[in-house]
Amino acid sequence: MNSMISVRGVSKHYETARGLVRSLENVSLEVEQGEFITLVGPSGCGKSTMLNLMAGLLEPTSGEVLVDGKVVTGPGPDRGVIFQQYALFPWLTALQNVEFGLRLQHMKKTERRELAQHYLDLVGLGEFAHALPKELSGGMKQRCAIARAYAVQPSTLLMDEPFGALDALTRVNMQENLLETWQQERRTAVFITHDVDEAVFLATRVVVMSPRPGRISEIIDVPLAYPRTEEMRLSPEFAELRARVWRGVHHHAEEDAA
Amino acid sequence: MNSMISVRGVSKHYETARGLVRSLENVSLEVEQGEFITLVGPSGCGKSTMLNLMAGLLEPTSGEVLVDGKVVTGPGPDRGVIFQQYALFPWLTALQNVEFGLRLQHMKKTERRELAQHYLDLVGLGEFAHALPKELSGGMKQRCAIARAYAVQPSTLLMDEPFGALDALTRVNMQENLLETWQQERRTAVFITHDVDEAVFLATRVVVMSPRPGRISEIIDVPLAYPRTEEMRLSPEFAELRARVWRGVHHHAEEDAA
Amino acid sequence: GCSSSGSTGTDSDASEAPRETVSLNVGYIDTSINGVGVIAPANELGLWEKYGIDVTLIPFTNGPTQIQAMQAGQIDVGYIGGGAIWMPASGQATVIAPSEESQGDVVLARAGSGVEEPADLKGQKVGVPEGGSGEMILALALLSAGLTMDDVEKVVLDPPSIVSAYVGDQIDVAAIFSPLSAQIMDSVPDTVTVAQNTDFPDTSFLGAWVASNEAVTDKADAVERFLEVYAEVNDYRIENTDQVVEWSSTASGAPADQLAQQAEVSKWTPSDEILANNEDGTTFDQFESLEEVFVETGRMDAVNDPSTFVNVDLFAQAMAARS
Amino acid sequence: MTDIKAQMEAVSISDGSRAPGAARPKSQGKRGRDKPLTWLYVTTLVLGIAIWWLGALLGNNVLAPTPPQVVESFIEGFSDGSLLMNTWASVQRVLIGFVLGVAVAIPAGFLMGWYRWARGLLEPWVQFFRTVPPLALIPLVIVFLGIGEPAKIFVIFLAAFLSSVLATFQGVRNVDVTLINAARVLGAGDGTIFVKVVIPASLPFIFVGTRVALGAAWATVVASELIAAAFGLGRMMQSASQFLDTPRIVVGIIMIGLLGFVMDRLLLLLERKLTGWQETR
Amino acid sequence: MTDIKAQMEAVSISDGSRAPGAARPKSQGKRGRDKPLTWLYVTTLVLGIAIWWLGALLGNNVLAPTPPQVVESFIEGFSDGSLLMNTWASVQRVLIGFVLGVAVAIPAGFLMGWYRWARGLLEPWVQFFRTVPPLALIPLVIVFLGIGEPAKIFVIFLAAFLSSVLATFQGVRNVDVTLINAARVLGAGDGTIFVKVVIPASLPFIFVGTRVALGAAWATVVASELIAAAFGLGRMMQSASQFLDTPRIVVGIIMIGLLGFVMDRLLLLLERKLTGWQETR
Ligand SMILES: Nc1ncnc2c1ncn2[C@@H]1O[C@H](COP(=O)(O)OP(=O)(O)OP(=O)(O)O)[C@@H](O)[C@H]1O
Ligand SMILES: Nc1ncnc2c1ncn2[C@@H]1O[C@H](COP(=O)(O)OP(=O)(O)OP(=O)(O)O)[C@@H](O)[C@H]1O
Ligand SMILES: [Mg+2]
Ligand SMILES: [Mg+2]
Repeated sequence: MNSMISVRGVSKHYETARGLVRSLENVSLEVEQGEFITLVGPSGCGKSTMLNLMAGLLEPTSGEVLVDGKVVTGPGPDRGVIFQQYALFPWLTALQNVEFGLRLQHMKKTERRELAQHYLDLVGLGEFAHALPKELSGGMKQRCAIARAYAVQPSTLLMDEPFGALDALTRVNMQENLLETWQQERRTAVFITHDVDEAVFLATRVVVMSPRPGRISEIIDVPLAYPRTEEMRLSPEFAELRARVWRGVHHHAEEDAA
Repeated sequence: MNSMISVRGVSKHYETARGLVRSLENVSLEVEQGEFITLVGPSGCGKSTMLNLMAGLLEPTSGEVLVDGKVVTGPGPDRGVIFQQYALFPWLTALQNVEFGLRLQHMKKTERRELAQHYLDLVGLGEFAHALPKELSGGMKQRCAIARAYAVQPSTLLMDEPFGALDALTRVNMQENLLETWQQERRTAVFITHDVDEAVFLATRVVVMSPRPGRISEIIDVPLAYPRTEEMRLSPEFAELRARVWRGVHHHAEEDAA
Repeated sequence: GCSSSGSTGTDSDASEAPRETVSLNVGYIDTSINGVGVIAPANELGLWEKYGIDVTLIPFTNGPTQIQAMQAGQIDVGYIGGGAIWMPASGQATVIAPSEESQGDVVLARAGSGVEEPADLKGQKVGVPEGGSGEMILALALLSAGLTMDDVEKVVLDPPSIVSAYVGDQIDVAAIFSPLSAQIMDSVPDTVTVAQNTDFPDTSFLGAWVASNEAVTDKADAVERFLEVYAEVNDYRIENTDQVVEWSSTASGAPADQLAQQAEVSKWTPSDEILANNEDGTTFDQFESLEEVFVETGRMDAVNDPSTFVNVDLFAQAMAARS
Repeated sequence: MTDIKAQMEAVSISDGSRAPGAARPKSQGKRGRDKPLTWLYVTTLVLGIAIWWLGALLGNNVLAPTPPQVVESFIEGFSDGSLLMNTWASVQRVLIGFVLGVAVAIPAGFLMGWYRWARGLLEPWVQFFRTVPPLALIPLVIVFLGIGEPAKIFVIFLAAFLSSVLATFQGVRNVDVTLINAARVLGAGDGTIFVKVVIPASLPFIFVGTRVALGAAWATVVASELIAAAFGLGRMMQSASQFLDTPRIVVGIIMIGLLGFVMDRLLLLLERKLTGWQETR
Repeated sequence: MTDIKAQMEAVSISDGSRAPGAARPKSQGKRGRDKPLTWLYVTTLVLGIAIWWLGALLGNNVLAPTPPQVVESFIEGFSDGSLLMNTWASVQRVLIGFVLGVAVAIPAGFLMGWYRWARGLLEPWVQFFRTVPPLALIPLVIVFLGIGEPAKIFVIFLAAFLSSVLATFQGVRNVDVTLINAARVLGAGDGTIFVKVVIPASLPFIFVGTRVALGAAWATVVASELIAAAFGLGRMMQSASQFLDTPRIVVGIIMIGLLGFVMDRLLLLLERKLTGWQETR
């Protein structure tokens, strides 16, 4: 089949003063074009590491990562990334932050501005277009980062806990937004979350990771149809999937704690 | 009664290039000694602002904040704070970060080290005692910040989304930990969260805030007994409270979106 | 080689013998009456035009920098004090005319220091600027008492710093020149003069106008014309010293009283006499005696024949052209 | 504790940034907070002059001029126009040398911070020449550049360049890697990252460099004007020192100090305008 | 793109910090990555000397010494012991002046960055004297400090102090306010915040200041040794320039440049040790 992202026998080790840290150990994963993968796992199990490898921001210690059939050698605008730490440019306003990527696509000023404003509105920051990052609350910064990644309309979206700092309602809205555009434009998405509900609601497949060394411990197919609705969340099928994912994460975490 | 924290008619405005931002408008709240307050509300409604005012890190534009009967003029070790952005000292290891506050209490080295290691173990970072912040994952940083705040054993704990970056199981463990020490030592706690479940599970009272300008829209008493158990989460009473809090946040958020 | 004087400039205003205008870069010390004191009158009297020189005037603060500038081809002619004569004497430039005979170099000592004559200098801490006439007067004083430089503790300082150090009670003895010596006298009035130029009649501290070796060969005509100007100014300044001081002060911003003081201790020889001295070998002798002092101070290894670095022909031509 | 708070307010205002505590109720708005600093400036000025005067009187010698003597020398310099002419000559040199120095240092610092080859090729020379006294270079400068204006400007240029290139270099090395990554995933190439990320992110360092360069440029003006300058403050001080005209030396020092101070304030204003986004004390 | 990556690796190794991409598979461990830089250093050195030689030959001027002349002068200086003596005298002065200057500048910069009163009282003078040429101060220094070693060291001290205080000051102003807040809520007072937060957080700036100060200290050695120095590299160069002995001037320049370079590398090592915690390129 048509693999958009192939992770092939990838390990990522860090040499630290305390010894070797095996962030990822011999991990393989195929993500197909148009798939929506969610990554779950206990804190520190290597989710961000995996995402950064796909983004081309890290180099594997061994193995290789392919995107669209080509070995990843660096980041590119084909893969949009939402960082766990927002990474907004502090000297630019919210609007300018969103425009940053558009400017690189040589979009005309009015068009660019309009599009950026559109995405800010989408994440509920329309009024704060001219605010600097330091004037935004935590959740607002996160939403600004989301708008920035969406705006460039990358064919693959790599998201590291993008909705972590959002309140429940905003979060649900953002989930629905995301699914909507993903469906329309058949993007590929890799999404890290700690929210099991969210993991199931969004994904075609949930990838469960376990720590030390970071490995994929389970891959759970989510056979629910799109568009996903709020009712689905209440379905027994959903509950069952949620429980499976929870156990997946839980199980290894318990082991870890032991 | 014995009010630990009194917020009296407090407003906090920011003058920005875009005009006046009313972060908080005439807010009053009494938190009693030994209470556990959770603060919920949509992103950007002024929760962090409120917490920082209590911590003495911000000065109100008008009104006043009293802690233990005295007007707050600055931060102090009586009020431990967990910041939304972790704020670890990047040049210190996890252990040294936790020791920082203990050192200021002139604790002896061995005792200090032992205590710090204890709190790191508590948050599951025992193995990473000698790692620098840059070597920690997002959730690990957050847990380190939690350990640092716990270690100084302040009489009041002010926490800004402390469990936001944690996976579900770790989160539940941390919640139980927190309640345990809080009960034992009858501390006062103010806790910001986006997780409605968490808000109800922890609190004696849930304070719901609404944005623009930031106000307290509702205060919901949680008449559940302590210690709270996992079974309680499944009780209809809990579900009812959760629904109330959700509606409280939801309602205003809907209005806001309109 | 420099581009020669062959520029097709406009005819000069000099009525009787219209000559082609030549260009010349002239350096001078603008804090010295012997430097700016030649340039300012030449400007005021319109002598550059008169003798057909398209002149570029470049002020310097000392002699050695001018020699450097000459070697870098930046100036053709310049003025150096007696203390720097070792540079042309070592072949780095050519003397084209003697300037003043300095009378202003002294060795001074604090009243209570016990130093009253050159013999007392032994073992003293002596402030002296390196490479100038201060060093030379000290050498002569020591020589006269049968001592050498090694018998004193040399404290090397910039000329102005000598005054600071002396007045600030850091040194008891200073070998220095006018007008800085006057500053010392003013501030510490009971200072004793241990030695001065007149104590050594056999050695004259001759300042000089020098030209770069290239200019002497390639721009001889221009250099010769500069000497015509110089010869005229030289006679003029002997007669009209006050006027020259005033012009110089205006031109350089240097205080008039200090320039006047310098003029007082500079003995100028009329141009005719210079010509005569040049011809009868007196000039050579004077420079040779100066070289001996340089050998004494370690500036030079041996005395060179003055005729190798003093060009008397150009001055003779200039005098001939004027008459 | 209170001092930190007060400080934070002051900074938040003067920086144009709004640190926490910016709107403390007891403070009386902008003017109320700036006043004390003005008073401190006046106090320190008066104190400084008093100490000088006292020192001069006690020292009781020609070398330590009193304020009235200096004022007199100032008036003299103004009335005959020489002071302005000298000042103008030096200001021109310093400005050209400084601007060129900084203009070359910023890209050079970037190249060194960014590309291995640039670092390998340039760094040794920068480090080497940074420590070489300008005074010692003058003979060589005369040999290669002559005695005209270019030679003088070159000396100032070199001082400005060498003292600011290091700060820029360091600034580039200190840029937060996540910001660079953020730009890269948005499709930015090296050039764009330079201009749009590295420059703004390292502005605080660049400004330290620029301000140090300005100081270095002025501090080198005397050395540069040893190269056959007809006019200039350094030249003026040189000749004054030949005659031990200490009041005029002090006039020169004051002029240079004041001009440097004013230019530094202008840089500071620019910095505040450009780095107002910072979330700092 | 590739260049950035390569750069990041190099930095991550040489910094002791582990930037993303540190463990790129194709690189052959530490030695493999450092080699090219060494080669670049050699290349640039050879290139520099070649340009100098060519320039000297083409210029065809007694004042532009060729490498062999300089080597000869070096040998001469070594064999009669004068070069080592002069070097040692200067190294002592520079070290003392530099260490004192930095030791005073760091607390002074902190005070200025932290307390309004300190800023009000000190800043104008610092800004003022930063621009004043050391050369112009020498007469005054002699009056007040005499002509002994203290006077020379003071001139160097001043240069080092004035060039590093600004960077420290700026560093203090740039400390992330959340870190200060974190310390304050843990009960830290001003003193602790100074030592435990502000100093480590502003180390990158402090090191820029320190390295600039080192450059300034060496660059001032010639000026300082105008004050009655019997020995010293500056002194040696001064007399050499009196004799127009340009090879010896170049020997002095090379010695100063090399010593400065070596001392700078030592500072850099220290910096890397102390700021390894940084998450930077
Ligand atoms: N630069 C580094 N140096 C050393 N170890 C590192 C480094 N970066 C990450 N690690 C280690 O790699 C492991 C995985 O980190 P990663 O950030 O991928 O975790 P994560 O799954 O994203 O966790 P979280 O949910 O807490 O964000 C952790 O144990 C961490 O300590
Ligand atoms: N320094 C500032 N300058 C201007 N406006 C600010 C500043 N800090 C906060 N605000 C504004 O104050 C409001 C409240 O911010 P606050 O950080 O308290 O929100 P919050 O409730 O904590 O949100 P979140 O859940 O997203 O963290 C926001 O609208 C924000 O834009
Ligand atoms: Mg992560
Ligand atoms: Mg918040």
